[in-house]
Amino acid sequence: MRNRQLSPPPVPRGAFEPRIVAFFCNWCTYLAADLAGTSRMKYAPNVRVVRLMCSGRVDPQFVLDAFAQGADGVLIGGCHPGDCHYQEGNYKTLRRYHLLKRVLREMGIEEDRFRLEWISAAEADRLRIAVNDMVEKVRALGPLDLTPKAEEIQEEVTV
Amino acid sequence: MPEEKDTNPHPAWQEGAAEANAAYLRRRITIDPITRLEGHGKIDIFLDEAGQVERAYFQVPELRGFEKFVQGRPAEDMPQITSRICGVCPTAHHMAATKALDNLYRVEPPLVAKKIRELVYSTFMAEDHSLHFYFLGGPDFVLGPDAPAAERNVLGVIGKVGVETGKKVIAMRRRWRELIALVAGKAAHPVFGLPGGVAKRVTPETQKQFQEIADEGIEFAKFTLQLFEKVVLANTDYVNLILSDTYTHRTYYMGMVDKGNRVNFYDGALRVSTPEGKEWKKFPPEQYLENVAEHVEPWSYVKFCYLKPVGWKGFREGPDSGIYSVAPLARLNVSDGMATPLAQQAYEKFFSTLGGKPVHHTLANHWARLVELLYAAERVKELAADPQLTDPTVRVLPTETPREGVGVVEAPRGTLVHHYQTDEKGLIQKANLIVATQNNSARMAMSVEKAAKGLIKGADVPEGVLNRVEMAFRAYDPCHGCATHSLPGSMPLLIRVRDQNGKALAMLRRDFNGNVHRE
Amino acid sequence: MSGKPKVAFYWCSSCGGCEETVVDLAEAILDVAAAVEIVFWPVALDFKRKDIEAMPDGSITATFLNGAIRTNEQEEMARLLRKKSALLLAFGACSHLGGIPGLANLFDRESILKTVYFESPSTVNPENVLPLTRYRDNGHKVTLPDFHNTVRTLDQVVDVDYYVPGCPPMPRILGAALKTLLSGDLPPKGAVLAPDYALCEECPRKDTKPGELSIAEFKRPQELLIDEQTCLLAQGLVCMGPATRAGCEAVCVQGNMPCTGCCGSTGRVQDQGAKILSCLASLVAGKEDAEIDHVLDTIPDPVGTFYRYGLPGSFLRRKRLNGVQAPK
Amino acid sequence: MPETRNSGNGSNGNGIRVGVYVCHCGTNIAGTIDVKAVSEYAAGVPGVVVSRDYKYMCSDPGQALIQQDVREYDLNRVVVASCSPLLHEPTFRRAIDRAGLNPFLLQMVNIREHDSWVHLDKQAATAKAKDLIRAAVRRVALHKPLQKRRVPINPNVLVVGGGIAGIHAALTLAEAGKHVYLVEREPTIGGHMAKFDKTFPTLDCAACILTPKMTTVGSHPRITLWTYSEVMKVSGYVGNYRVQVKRKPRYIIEDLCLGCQECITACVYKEGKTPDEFNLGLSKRKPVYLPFPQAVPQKVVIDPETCIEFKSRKCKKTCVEACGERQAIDFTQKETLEEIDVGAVVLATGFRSFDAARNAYYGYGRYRNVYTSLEVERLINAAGPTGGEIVLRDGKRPQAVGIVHCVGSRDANTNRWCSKVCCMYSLKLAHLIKERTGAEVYNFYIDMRTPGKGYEEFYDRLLDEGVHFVRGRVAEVSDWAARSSEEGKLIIRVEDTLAAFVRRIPVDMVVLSVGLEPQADAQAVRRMFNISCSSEGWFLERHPKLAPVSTFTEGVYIAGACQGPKDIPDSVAQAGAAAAEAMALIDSQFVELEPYTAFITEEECSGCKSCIPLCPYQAISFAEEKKRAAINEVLCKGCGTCVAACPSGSIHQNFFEDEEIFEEIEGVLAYA
Repeated sequence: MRNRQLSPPPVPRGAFEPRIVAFFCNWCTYLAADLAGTSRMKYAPNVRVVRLMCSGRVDPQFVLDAFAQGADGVLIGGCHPGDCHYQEGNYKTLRRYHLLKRVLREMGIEEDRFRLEWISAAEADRLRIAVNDMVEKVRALGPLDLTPKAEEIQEEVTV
Repeated sequence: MPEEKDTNPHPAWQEGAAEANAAYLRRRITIDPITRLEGHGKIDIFLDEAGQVERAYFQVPELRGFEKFVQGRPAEDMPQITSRICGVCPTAHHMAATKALDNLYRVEPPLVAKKIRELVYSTFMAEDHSLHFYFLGGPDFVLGPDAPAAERNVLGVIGKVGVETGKKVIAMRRRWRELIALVAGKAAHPVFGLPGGVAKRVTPETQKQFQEIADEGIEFAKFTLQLFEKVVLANTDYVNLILSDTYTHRTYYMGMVDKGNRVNFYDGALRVSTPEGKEWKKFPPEQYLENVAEHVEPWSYVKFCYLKPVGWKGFREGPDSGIYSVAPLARLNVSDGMATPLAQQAYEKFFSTLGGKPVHHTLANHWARLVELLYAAERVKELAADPQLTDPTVRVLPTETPREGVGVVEAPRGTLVHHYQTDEKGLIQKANLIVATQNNSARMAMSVEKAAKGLIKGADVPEGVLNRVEMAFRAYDPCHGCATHSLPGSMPLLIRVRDQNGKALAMLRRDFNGNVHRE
Repeated sequence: MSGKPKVAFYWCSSCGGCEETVVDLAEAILDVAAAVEIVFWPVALDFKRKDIEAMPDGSITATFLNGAIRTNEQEEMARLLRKKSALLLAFGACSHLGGIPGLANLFDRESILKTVYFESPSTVNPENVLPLTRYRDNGHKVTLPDFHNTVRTLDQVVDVDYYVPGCPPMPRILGAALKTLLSGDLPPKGAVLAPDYALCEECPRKDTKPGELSIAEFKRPQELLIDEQTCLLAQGLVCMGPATRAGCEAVCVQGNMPCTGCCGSTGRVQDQGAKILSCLASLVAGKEDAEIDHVLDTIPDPVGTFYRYGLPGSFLRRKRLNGVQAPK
Repeated sequence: MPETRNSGNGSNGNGIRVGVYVCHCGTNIAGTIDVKAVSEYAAGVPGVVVSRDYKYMCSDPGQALIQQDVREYDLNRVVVASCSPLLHEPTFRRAIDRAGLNPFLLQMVNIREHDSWVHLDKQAATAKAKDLIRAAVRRVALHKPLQKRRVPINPNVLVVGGGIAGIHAALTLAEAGKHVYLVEREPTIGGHMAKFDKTFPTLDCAACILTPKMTTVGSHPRITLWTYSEVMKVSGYVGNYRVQVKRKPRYIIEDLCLGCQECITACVYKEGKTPDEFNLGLSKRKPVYLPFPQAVPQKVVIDPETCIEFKSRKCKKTCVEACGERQAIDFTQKETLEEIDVGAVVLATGFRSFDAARNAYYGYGRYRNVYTSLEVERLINAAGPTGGEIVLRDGKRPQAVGIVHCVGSRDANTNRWCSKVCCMYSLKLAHLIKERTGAEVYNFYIDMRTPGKGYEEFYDRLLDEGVHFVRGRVAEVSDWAARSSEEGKLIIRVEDTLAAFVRRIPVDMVVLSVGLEPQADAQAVRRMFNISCSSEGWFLERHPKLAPVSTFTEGVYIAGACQGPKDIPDSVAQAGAAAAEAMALIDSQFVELEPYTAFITEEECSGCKSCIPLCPYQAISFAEEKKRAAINEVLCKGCGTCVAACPSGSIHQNFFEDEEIFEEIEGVLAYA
C-alpha cells in the first residue's frame, strides 16, 4: 500500500489564497493556456497545471488525491465535445465528471470546487475567464481544509 | 442529506415515540443503575458500610451507529449491511432485514422462497446453538463451573468427551456452514435475501446434500442432548445450581410462535407470557412499537427493553415490572410446544423435569437451547425433503412504492426487530433495530447483580465466584454490539471490591488462562 | 510457555465475523493450535493492557487485529500491540479498509448519538439522557470509552506489516496467511496477502462478459430476475468485481448477487471507489449531460455502493460536514 | 559565468541526481519571476544536485551548460523551467540525449506561457514557479528511459481541394517525384480562381495563368485526379494515413469520354433549364453538361436530378446515340469508395463567399440589380453568361454603379474579420466596369486596405481614372425615390465620414463585395483530419509565425484560404510551403512516434474487458486463449483513456504512469 502522508499545513496561514490543481489536455486546453501566454493575457496565479495527453487520462483518483492533499479546487480542461484529438476521450471524461460530482456532493465538497471546462486551443480568453471565475468562487467558499481535518482526526485520539 | 430530511414525518414513528413518552411520564421514575457490562467483562462492585454489595456495574462500550449510517443507503442493501452488526449471527440480521424488505415493498415471496429461507435459517440456528453449547456455554457444565478456566473451552470439552466426538462437533458445524454457503453465498454475511424471495434457486444437487446431512444433524442434536443429560442432569450439584435462587428471575417472556403456538424461528406472531406463565399478549411483529420500549441509562451504551404497557419500573422483576426476557428459555416458556416430534418430547421432558411452565431459571437456557437445536435439525430434514424446494421460481419482483417495513425473526439470542422507512426511491430514511440481547439487557443486569450480591460477602472473594458471576450472563449467550463472544474461562474478569468511599479494598483479576491474581 | 510462535487475535470495532473465520478453519484449527501458541483470542482491554505491557517488545510473533479504530481504548490497544508484536496484520475489511461500520464517516458522533438515543421510535427518553463517558453515580465514578467522530483503518493509526482482506476473510486466505508467516519466507512489507488481480479473473461468469459493454441503465437487484449464468454487469447490476481484489472465489457472485468489494482494490490502485467509478462511468451510454445524468440516476447511492467497505481508507476518508450541501 | 550555480542537497537517497535549469528567457521570465530565488529554492528540493539559472537555456551555451553538468555531476534526471514544452521539449531532449542521457529523463516546466506572461504579481508568479519545479523534480525522479518508435513513411501525398492552392501544391509535389492524389468535390478543378476574369493588380487574365496548370494536373503521370469526389474517413497516423474517398457517379465513364460535348448538343433538352452553378445561376445548363469550357478533366457530367432518363426511364437517350460506339455514358454508374494510403496530407479546401442575403438592408435577392462581386466576375468574364458584356438583367448597360465594400466583413453582426482581398478585387471590378461601360463608379469603403506589391499603385491609378470613393459603411440600398432624379434607380444611403453628411446616391447597379468565410463543412473536415480551427472556423496553424502551414497533427498541412482569407499570390506561396513541408517529412523516410503508449502487464489483468470498448483505435483486443486484454502498441495513440478506466490499475501509460502523476499532484500541493 502506498504511504499517504498528509502535507503539513501552510506556514504561515495568512489571507486565504485558493490552491487549484488543473488537469489540461495537451491538444486543446494546454494550448489555450500557451496562447493566453503568447497573447499576454492576465489571470489569477492560483492554478497549477498538470499536463496530460487527453482529458480522458484524468483518473478520478487524481482529483480525489488533489483534494486530499490540500487543493481547494480542481479544474479539468479538455477539447470540446466532438473535437477530441483522440476522437472520444473527452466523452469518457464528461461521464466520469458527472458521477464524480455526485460522489463529491455526498462527501460534502461544494460543486464549485470541481469543474470541467471545454476550452479549445484557440480559446485563450475562455481559459482566462474560467480560471478567474473559478478562483473567485473558490475564494468565496473558503479553504477546503481536508488536510487539517485529517490531522484533527489524528489529534482527537492521541491522548 | 438524510439528517436534514424530516420533511414528511412517518406517522408510526411519531405516534410510537409520543405514546411511549406519555406512558413514561405517567409512572414513577427510579433510576437505580446496578450493573455494567462490557465487550470484555468488567464488574465494579461497591460495598456499603455493612460490607454488603451495594452496587455492581456492568456495561457495553461499543456503539457503531448502524441506525444512523444506513440512512441514505438503498433498502435492498440492508440484509448485507446489517449482517455486519454481528459476524456470529449474521444470518439472523440478514433474515430480519430481508423480511423487513418484503414488508417494505408489500411483496409476498413465493412459497418455495420462504422454504429456502427457513431451510437456511434453521441450519444456521442449529450451527449457532451447537457453537454456543460446545464453544461457549457448555464447558461450564461439561467440565464443571469450578474447573480450571484453562480447560474450560472447546479443547477442554474435546478432552472430556473424546477427540473423536470433538472432531465430530467441529465437522458438524463446518458441514452446516458449508450448506448455508451453498444457498446463501457466504456463511458469514450471506447475500441471498431479496425483497420478494431469494437470489438463487436450490438445485437438486444442493437439496441432495441437505438431505444427506439432515439425519446426521438430528443424530448430532440427540447426542448433544444426551451429553447434557448425562453430564448436567445426572449431577445434582448442577441441577441445584440451575434451580438456585441466585439464577432465578420472575419476569415476562417473549418469543415467536406459529399458528399452533409452537416455537418458530423464522415467522409468526410474537407471544408474551406473564411471570405466572399466562399469555399476556399475542401480536403481529408489525405492532412491536405498541408493546416494546427501550430505556436509556447515562452509564451504558446499551438500551434496556421493557413492555411498554406495563412500563419501566427500574431493574425489578415481577408482573408490575415491564422487564422481560427472550432467547431459548423464553421461547419455550411462551410456546405450547415444538413443531417436530423429537423436539416435542424433549420439550415435555424439559418442563416436567423443571417443574412446569414457566421456568424462571436463567441457566435452564442451556438446556432449552439444546431442545431448539433438535427442533432446528428436524426442521432442516423436513424442509430438505420437500419436493417443491427446487422450484426455480424463487422471486416475485416488487411493484409497490416502498414506504415502511418491519421484519422480525427469532435470533439464537432472542427476538430481533428490524424496522425501516424509506423515500419513494427506496433509500433508507430511518431505521430502528432492536438486537436480540437488548431485550435481555435489563434481566441480565439483574442476574449479575443478584449473583454478585448472593455470592460476594465483604472483601473476601472466593475465586470460584468469578465464573459463577460470569455464568449468570453467559447463560443468555450475550451478544452485545453482537461482538462479545468470548471463550469461557478466557473471559477475563476484573473485580474491584471497594468500600462506600470507593476506596479499593481488594482487586481480583482472572487472566486469559483463568489464573486468578489478587492485587 | 512453549517456544512455539505466539499468535494473537484482537478485535477493535468489528462484528466478530473475523473471529468466526478463525473458527471456520474447522479441523485445520487443530493443526494451527499445534503449530502456534494462540496467546490471546480475544482479550480484555484493561487486563490485557497491563499484561501485555509486561511482555518484551516484539515478543508476539504475529498479531491479527480485526476491526476499525473507533474509540480511544482501541487506539491505545493498537499502539500497544504494535509495540509488542514483531508483525502486525490488519485482519479483515474493517482494519484493512474501515469496513461497513466505516460508513459512519458520512455522519458525525453527535448525529449518531441523537439518532440512537433520541430519535429511535421505540426509545423512551423524554429527558434526553445520553450515555456519558464520565458519570458520577452517587459517589461511584463510572466511565465509558470515548467514541470518536471518525472511523479509521488500522494503518491510519499504526504501522501495519500485512493485510488480510475480506469481510470476513475466507478461511482459505487466513490459512494461507498463517502458512506464509510460519514459512518464514515473508512477502514485502505492506503486502495484501491475497492474489493481486481483480475478481473477474476467478469469476465463473467471466466468459459471459461482452466485449463491447455500453450501459444505458443500472439495475437494482430487486428490479430484475437475475440470470444465474450471465455476467452481472452485463445484466446492468453494479458489480464491484472488476475493481476488487480476488481471493474469495467470487462467493457472492456464486450466490447470484454482485460483488460488493469487501477485499478492497488491487495493489496498483489507491482508491477502489474512484476506480470502479471511472470504469463504470466510462461505459455509460450517452454524450449529452442529460443522457448521462439519466443513466447515473440509476445508481441511487454512489458513495455507499463504491465505498461500501473502503470509506475510511479512501482519499477523502470522511464526509466534510461543514461543507455547504448543493441541492440535489 | 553569466549564470549562478546552487549546489543542491544532493541525491535523495535512491540514487536520483537531478539538475534544475531555470531560464530567464531574457526578461520574458526574469522580468516577472525572481529566477535566482527560484533556482536557489530548487537546489533545496530533495534529489537536486545542482540548479542554475541562465539567460537563454535554449541557446547553444545554455544547452552546453546542461550537457556539461550531466557529465560533471553525473546527473541522471534533468528539469528545465522555461517555456512551453510544445516549443522546446524536443530541443532539450536532444540536448540531454547528446550528453548521453535518455531524452525522456527530462521534465519541462512551463514558467513562461503559464506563469511569467500571464501574471503581474511577482511574488505569486515566483511562488508558482517554485511549486511547479518542486512537482517536476518529484515527477522526473520516477521517469523511466523510453525509446521513440520508428515507423517508415508512405511516400504518397493526398491533396484535398483543387483550387489554385491545391493545384499548385499537387504540381510541386508531383514534380518532385511524389505520387499525389488530388481530391476535388466539384466536377472540375479550378476553384474560385477559375471564375475570375482578371486578377489584381496586374490585370492578367485568370484563365491564361490557371488553365495551363489545370491541364498539367489533368495529364500528370504522378497525379491521380479524382474530381466529383470527397474524403469520407481518415485513420492511421503521421506517415501512414489511410484515407477513404467517395467518388460520386457522374454517369460518364471518364476513361472513355473525350470531352467532345456532342452528347450535350444532342440532349433532348434543346435549351438548358437548370441554373448553371459555375455561373452562379446567371445562365442555364442542360442535364448533361461541362462545368465550363476549360474544365479539367474534360469530362461531361450528368445531373440525375434533372435528367429525364433518371426521372422517367423513358428518355430517347439521344446523348447515348451521339456518343456512339465510345459508349462513355453509363446510367447505371454507382458511387464508389476508394481506399488510399498516404504519408502526408495537404488541406487546401478554400473558402466560401459570404451570403449577401444575410444583410437584408442591401436588398440582395430583393432588387434584381443588386449583384455580388462574384456574379459580376462572371458577367465580366468573356466566357461568362453575357460573353463579357456588363449588362443588367434587363439587358441595359448601367449608367452608375455602386460597389459596397466589407459586406460580411469587419462587421460585428456577421463576420468580424477583414477578408483581405475585397478592397483589391473591388478596385479591380471598378476598373473593369468603368473601362467596359464608362459608367460612374462609386466605391463605398470603411478603410482602403492595399498592402502588397503594386497594390497601392493600383489604387492611385483608379483615383486617376475618376472612380469615386466614399468613406463610410453603406446604411441601406433601397428603391424608394425621394426625388424624380431617383426614379427607377437603386438609392444607396451612406454617411460620408469625410464630408460628414449623409449622402443618397442613385445607381443602376449595386455590387456587394462579399467577404470570405470558412467552408460550410470546415468543422467536419478538420475533425476528420483531427486538426483544430480558430474560433472563426479557419483551420488553425501550429504556430502563427514559425509553423504557418503545419497543424497540431503531424503530417497534415494547410494551404490557401482554408487557413484564412488570402489572395492568389499568398495562396500559391503557402501551397509551395505546404508541399515543401510534406516533402521534408516524406524524404526523412521514417517518423519517430512519441512512446506515450499504454501497455498491459499480463499477470495483472483480470480480463474484465472494461477497456475494450473505450479505445477508438481498436488498439485493445481480448486474447481469448489467455482471457486477458492486450494493447497493440502500433495502433495505440497514447491518450490514456483506458489507463484511467482500468478498474484494477493494470493498464499503464509510458511517461504518464499513475505514480508519476500522483507525484506531480502532490508536488504542486506540498507546501513550500
